[in-house]
Amino acid sequence: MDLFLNLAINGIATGMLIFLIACGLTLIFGLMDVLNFAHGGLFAWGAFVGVWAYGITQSFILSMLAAVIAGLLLGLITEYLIIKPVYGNHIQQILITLGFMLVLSELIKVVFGPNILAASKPPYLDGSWEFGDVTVIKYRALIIVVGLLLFLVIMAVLKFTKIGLIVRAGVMNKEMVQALGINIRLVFIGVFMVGSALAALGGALFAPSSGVAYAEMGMEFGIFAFIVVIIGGMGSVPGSLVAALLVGLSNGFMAYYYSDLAMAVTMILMFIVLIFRPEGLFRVSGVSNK
Amino acid sequence: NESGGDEPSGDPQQEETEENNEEESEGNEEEKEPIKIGVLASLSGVLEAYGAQTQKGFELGLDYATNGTREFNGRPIEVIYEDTETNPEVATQKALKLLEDDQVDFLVGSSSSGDTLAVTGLAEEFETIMVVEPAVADSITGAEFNEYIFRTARNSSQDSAAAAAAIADEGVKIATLAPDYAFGHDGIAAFKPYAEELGAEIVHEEYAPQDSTDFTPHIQKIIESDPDYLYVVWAGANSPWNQLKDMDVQGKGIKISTGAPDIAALKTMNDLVGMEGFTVYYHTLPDNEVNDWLVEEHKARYDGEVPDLFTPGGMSAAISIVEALKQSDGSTDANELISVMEGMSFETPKGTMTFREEDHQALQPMYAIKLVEKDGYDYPVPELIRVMEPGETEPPIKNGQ
Amino acid sequence: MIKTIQKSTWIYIAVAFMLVLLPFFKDERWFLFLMIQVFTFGIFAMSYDLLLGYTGIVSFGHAMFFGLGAYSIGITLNFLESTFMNLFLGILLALVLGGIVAFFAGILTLRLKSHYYAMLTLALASLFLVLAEKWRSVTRGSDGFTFRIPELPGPLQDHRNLVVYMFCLVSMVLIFFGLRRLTESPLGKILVAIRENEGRVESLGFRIMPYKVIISVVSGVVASFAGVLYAISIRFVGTNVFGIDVTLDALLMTIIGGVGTLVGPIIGAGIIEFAHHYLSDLSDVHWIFERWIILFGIVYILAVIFFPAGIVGTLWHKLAKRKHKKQEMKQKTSDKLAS
Amino acid sequence: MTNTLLKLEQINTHIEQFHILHNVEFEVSPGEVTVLLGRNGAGKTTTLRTIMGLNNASNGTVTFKGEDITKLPPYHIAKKGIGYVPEDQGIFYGLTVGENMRVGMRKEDDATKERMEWVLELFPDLKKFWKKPGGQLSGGQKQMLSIARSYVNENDLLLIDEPSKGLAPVIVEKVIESIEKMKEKTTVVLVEQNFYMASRLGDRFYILDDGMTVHHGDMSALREDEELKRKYLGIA
Amino acid sequence: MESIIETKDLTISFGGHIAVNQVSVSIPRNLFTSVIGPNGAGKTTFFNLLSGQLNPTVGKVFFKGENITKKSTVERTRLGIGRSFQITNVFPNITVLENVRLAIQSREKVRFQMIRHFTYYKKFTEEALNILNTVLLSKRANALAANLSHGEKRKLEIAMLLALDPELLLLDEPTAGMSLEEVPAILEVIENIKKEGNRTIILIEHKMDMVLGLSDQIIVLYNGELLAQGNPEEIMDNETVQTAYIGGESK
Ligand SMILES: Nc1ncnc2c1ncn2[C@@H]1O[C@H](COP(=O)(O)OP(=O)(O)OP(=O)(O)O)[C@@H](O)[C@H]1O
Ligand SMILES: Nc1ncnc2c1ncn2[C@@H]1O[C@H](COP(=O)(O)OP(=O)(O)OP(=O)(O)O)[C@@H](O)[C@H]1O
Ligand SMILES: [Mg+2]
Ligand SMILES: [Mg+2]
Repeated sequence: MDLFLNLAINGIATGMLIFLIACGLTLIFGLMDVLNFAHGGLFAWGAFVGVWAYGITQSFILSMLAAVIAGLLLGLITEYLIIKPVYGNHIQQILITLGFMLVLSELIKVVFGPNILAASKPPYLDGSWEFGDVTVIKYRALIIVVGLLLFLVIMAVLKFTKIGLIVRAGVMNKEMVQALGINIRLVFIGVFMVGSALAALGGALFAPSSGVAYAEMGMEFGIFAFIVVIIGGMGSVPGSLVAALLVGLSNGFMAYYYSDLAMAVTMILMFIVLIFRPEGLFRVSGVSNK
Repeated sequence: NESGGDEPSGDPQQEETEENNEEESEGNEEEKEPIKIGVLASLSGVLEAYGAQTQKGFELGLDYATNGTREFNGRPIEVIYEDTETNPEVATQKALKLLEDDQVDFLVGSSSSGDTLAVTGLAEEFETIMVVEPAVADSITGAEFNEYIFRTARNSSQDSAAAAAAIADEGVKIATLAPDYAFGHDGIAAFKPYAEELGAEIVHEEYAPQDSTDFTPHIQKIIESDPDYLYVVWAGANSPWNQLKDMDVQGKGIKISTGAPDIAALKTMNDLVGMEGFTVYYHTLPDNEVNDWLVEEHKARYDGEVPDLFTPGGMSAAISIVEALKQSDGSTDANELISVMEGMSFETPKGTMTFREEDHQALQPMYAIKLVEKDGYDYPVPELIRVMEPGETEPPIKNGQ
Repeated sequence: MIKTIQKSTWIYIAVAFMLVLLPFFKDERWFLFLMIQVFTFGIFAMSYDLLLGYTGIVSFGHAMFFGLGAYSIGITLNFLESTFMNLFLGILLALVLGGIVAFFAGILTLRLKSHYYAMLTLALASLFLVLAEKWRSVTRGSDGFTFRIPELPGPLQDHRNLVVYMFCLVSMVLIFFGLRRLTESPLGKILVAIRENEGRVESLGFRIMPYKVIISVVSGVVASFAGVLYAISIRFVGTNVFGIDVTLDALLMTIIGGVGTLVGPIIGAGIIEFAHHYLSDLSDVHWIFERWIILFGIVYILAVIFFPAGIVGTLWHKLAKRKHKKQEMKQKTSDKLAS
Repeated sequence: MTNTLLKLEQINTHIEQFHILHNVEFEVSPGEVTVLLGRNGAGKTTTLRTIMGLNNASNGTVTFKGEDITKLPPYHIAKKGIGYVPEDQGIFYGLTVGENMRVGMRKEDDATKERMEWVLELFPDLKKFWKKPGGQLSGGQKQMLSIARSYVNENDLLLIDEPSKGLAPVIVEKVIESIEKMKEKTTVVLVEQNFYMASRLGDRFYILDDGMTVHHGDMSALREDEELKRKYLGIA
Repeated sequence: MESIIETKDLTISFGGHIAVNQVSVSIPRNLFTSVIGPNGAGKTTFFNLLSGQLNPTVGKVFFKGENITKKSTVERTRLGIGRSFQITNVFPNITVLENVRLAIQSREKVRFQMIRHFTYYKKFTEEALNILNTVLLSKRANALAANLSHGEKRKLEIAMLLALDPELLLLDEPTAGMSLEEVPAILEVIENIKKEGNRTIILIEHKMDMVLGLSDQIIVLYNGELLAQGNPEEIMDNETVQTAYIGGESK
């Protein structure tokens, strides 16, 4: 039972960590239908900025803030220079965002040097609590809390404002939304910035958990985030949460009980989900207008 | 070169130069034909940092071995660096360019085992000596061995032997953790016989995906196997150290042991202070003149930075090449070089290395160390416990298998 | 219509002929090797274009066929003697395996739409990667292994590289013409219709499944063959052949060259390989280019901005525009004459 | 002059390389219904889209309430009080009927609510299927939704592209009545192939052919003029 | 009279909402039948059930006496049921000509030919041009279908149906959005098919003058149910039809 609890708690924490990476992508990929391969780059930038800011300020909160601001700025730049010309065209999106991903990752090395950076966390988040045989790592507990909070905030914003509606409508028929008097550009920029900031925040929270930030983490986890969004069903925030938790838990349990397959768990999970539910766990009706 | 004076082998070199001048009189009229060395390294991508270390080390090594003249017997030594991008296809292409276009006399490289393996066949085809540095896969001097291949880098087996020597003892229970790919499996497979020979018992082997976000289930299993030591083989940025700390493995009476990595990675190991293990190199460990020169010169040239994990490897490769040339009287004919290089010993920052005759693997000292906290360092510093002599970590001969 | 087709065919044949002559003018081996890479990746990217450009299927796991081909030939020649018999055996094995896997992958396209299918293929390719990683007794894991290719008879052995070059070139040209004919056949037209509007194809009385399976198999077999050529050219196989990078390369080459054009992917392969080669050499020129990958990334970005439909696609577009203008002018003058 | 709400002068529109509109001219007086007629492909839809800013005029000016709106972005034009019912209905397929209506609302005040009630009375089907995704509606229901969505805003000008298409005769009647009712407040430009509807509503008409305005005048004149009808509309 | 298509208790519900409710009709061969009814009455859905786009929850469809309820769209098309769509449904990024040629290709059963060049089939192209001519679209033959105006797309829709040359034509509001000037041409095409006498046409239309002018028989759907079936006079006399569908005075 203790073992089960241990695995479950850690699995959930991993899931939340994954959700933090994926939720920005859910917004951008799911709502705006933009295949943003540079998302991972934003994530990596968040990690580096976070580590750097923590080194300077020694304040965890400020480091997160710095990452969010960096994410917002990068999001603005990305949208403006990279995404704007290619809305609605997946093929061009793939090419241009992959190019930008290369630029982003390489720029990290220019700015922060080619070496990996050690990421530390403040002393009060170090270590773990022990409840009998159950070990709860403090930082992981924090991640669970932050993940849940973010989830609730995003859901509330989507539910109680028209933003979610407008974005979805804008993707389905951009012209019509404009003809209804909505400046869809502004909305898209805003959502893109928020999505990027979430990615950066994810990176900043992620680095202290694994202890390092490195330029290639972007590509590695970018793909991971795509997988989670797909398993959850494009555009569904709860879907992403559930998918992330599922991925986290299955990774944890498989690693323990059948570690030979640990490498393949996520892919197998995606495989199974897609075979039985071809549109992901949570289907959002008609993201595209076909 | 100002530090050339401390270099003992300065004089004989001079003599040889003169001798050669007489023999090859026709080459004297014009510029002497240069000796060309092609260095393959990952200068971009994941292994970029390693590639840079090799490159710096090689530069320094050449200067050291030629007294800063970069000449041998009056022939200039020319080095061409090529980036393999850690991609076998690119490595092949660059190697071809070096071998055919630039007609290099020696190949050196590279940072990844895959790149290296893709190239070793070409070295054979072009009958060119290739000094492997710092790729570790056993198969390079094992199953995939060909006689043009010499390796100044240590191989996985040597790592493992060193690791075993550092911790294994009668009755010691050891659990292992390694990344779930060839490097990890090879490392553990090599480690086991050494450890068992020393009387230790392997109680658990755990493999985790290289890019795992969550090591806790793996650590959980290790804790349950209740070992005295946890031996970790790891490489790459994403690492389990943080979570080993979070799960308080050391607090549960399990001592962690691993090979100390380069300084950037050491910075992520702050939680492992007190760990006993081994290392290939840390600049304070060896005690010899070559190393003193290396540390000093490295600091002077690179902003006060000290040489890192693979810097002496690069240097050793350069030294071994110059040494081979000396022994072959400047001949770059591969077959002649092979015959002089087999069994050749040479002085490196790590002390004396010897190319074993059978598989051309350089036998070399390794270091048993302990990580300690030290003022003025933002990482745990490897402190020497003892030097393991080359014979102690001698790997089995596996070529042709 | 027929006239233009013939014209373009002649152009292609002329270019192919020039490529045949090329090694007699520039015979450095690294250059030949680079050209061989262009040919192999050209073939690979064409096979990708068949899916993406002609049938509208996005795949993120195309590397699985490439890898299958590479491993098939590598393992065959490594474990068996290196003879021509076994070389053909290896190629046959590659084609058959590629076909079988593509058959099942093709069936899955029916259930899954766009991104979902793309990600499913990504999963499949990753599973192959894991297999290559784990089945170490055969594959040597991530380190990979080298193998020998059979010796050529007599004097040819000395010109082995030239032979490999010609073999790859001829393969590419034949595959190009073969695939072009396929895409311009009635079946090819149905594929395009499927890309455009799947539902409507059914109500015209065409079953979708056989077409998707056929094209998936053709594409898979061709990709697998590209993998064979790749392995032969470097005589080494490692797990990287199953990597996402390989798929992304094919994708990028196809897009840069022009989706749905078949020549585009070849040109794309040429551009990416050569840009890569020359850009990475820039770092020797000046330290500022040490981060040449940034430039490489910028090439992609500029490609999208200046050639939104790929190089070939955009050029064709421009040509069509010009034709239209001419026609309009003609019409205007004839209208004037009429009135 | 002061009595023009909307004015198009020398409008030329290109779509990609195709020159679609050639020097289109027309004027709309407030409180009137102006009908655009012409055969398929004549450029009626393009004219409306150019007014909305969805296609850009390569030259010429569009003046609305005395202000040049030619170069303004569509959302800006819409905010000036122009509503648009596109010929393909412009339904957001994935959003429910209710959400479709909500996206279209420029304000959410009492007046809007009132209009909403009126609209739902007009098209009870929409109320019935309030939670149904727009994509699952029948063809006519989509048309109703598109019209209804434009009605909930207070518009000074309404551009309607073929509203009667796909609607049952009863509903056509309702739409006619609704437009008649709104007429005082809202000026309407109507593209309509249903001559019955066009002639009942229209005050003035313009005929487009091949991207050019070839004729215009009072609707009453057209109603009587069989010759004109035959020439431009192919009806007797 | 012999029926070409017949339904028995045809019913479909979309998550609780019954769109077509126990409709049993028999459509006589070679007669012209129209389906009318208010918006949302289930006309298009009824077509979808006949052509196989949808499968009924309950009920059966018979084509020439054969039970085709379980058959797919493809099979039904091959048996000879062709349809046009209410919301235009063409292949946008290929030319108008190729759109039509694809339909001919299907009819001629050239399905898996991957060796020959498509231009080898010259008569397909000729025939396609002919058909485009009859629907007044030949001028746009080389335009991309996506660039057509709405009305032009409707014509293309009809052209593709004609190219398929099915025994049973299901026309879903073929002239919606078509200009007054061009409707007669399309009507003529339809009338010609009718005159030839070996094709059966079922038409959904809201334009009553057209329905009355063409139909031999009219079916009225209302709320998914079959409200009435009969010849035009009978239907026009039906009071429910008058109030529920046609409304006030109408042309
Ligand atoms: N995206 C486009 N690209 C190229 N040509 C276009 C495009 N859209 C419309 N056209 C052409 O412009 C002309 C005018 O089209 P428009 O849609 O304005 O006609 P319309 O009068 O509304 O016709 P309809 O009554 O059929 O709706 C047509 O010939 C059409 O083919
Ligand atoms: N796929 C679907 N899912 C859910 N409901 C549907 C679906 N298709 C149609 N309906 C509903 O079924 C009813 C009948 O629709 P149908 O399209 O058959 O109407 P119709 O008689 O063709 O109307 P119109 O004259 O407006 O075209 C409508 O209320 C519609 O909302
Ligand atoms: Mg129109
Ligand atoms: Mg309908």
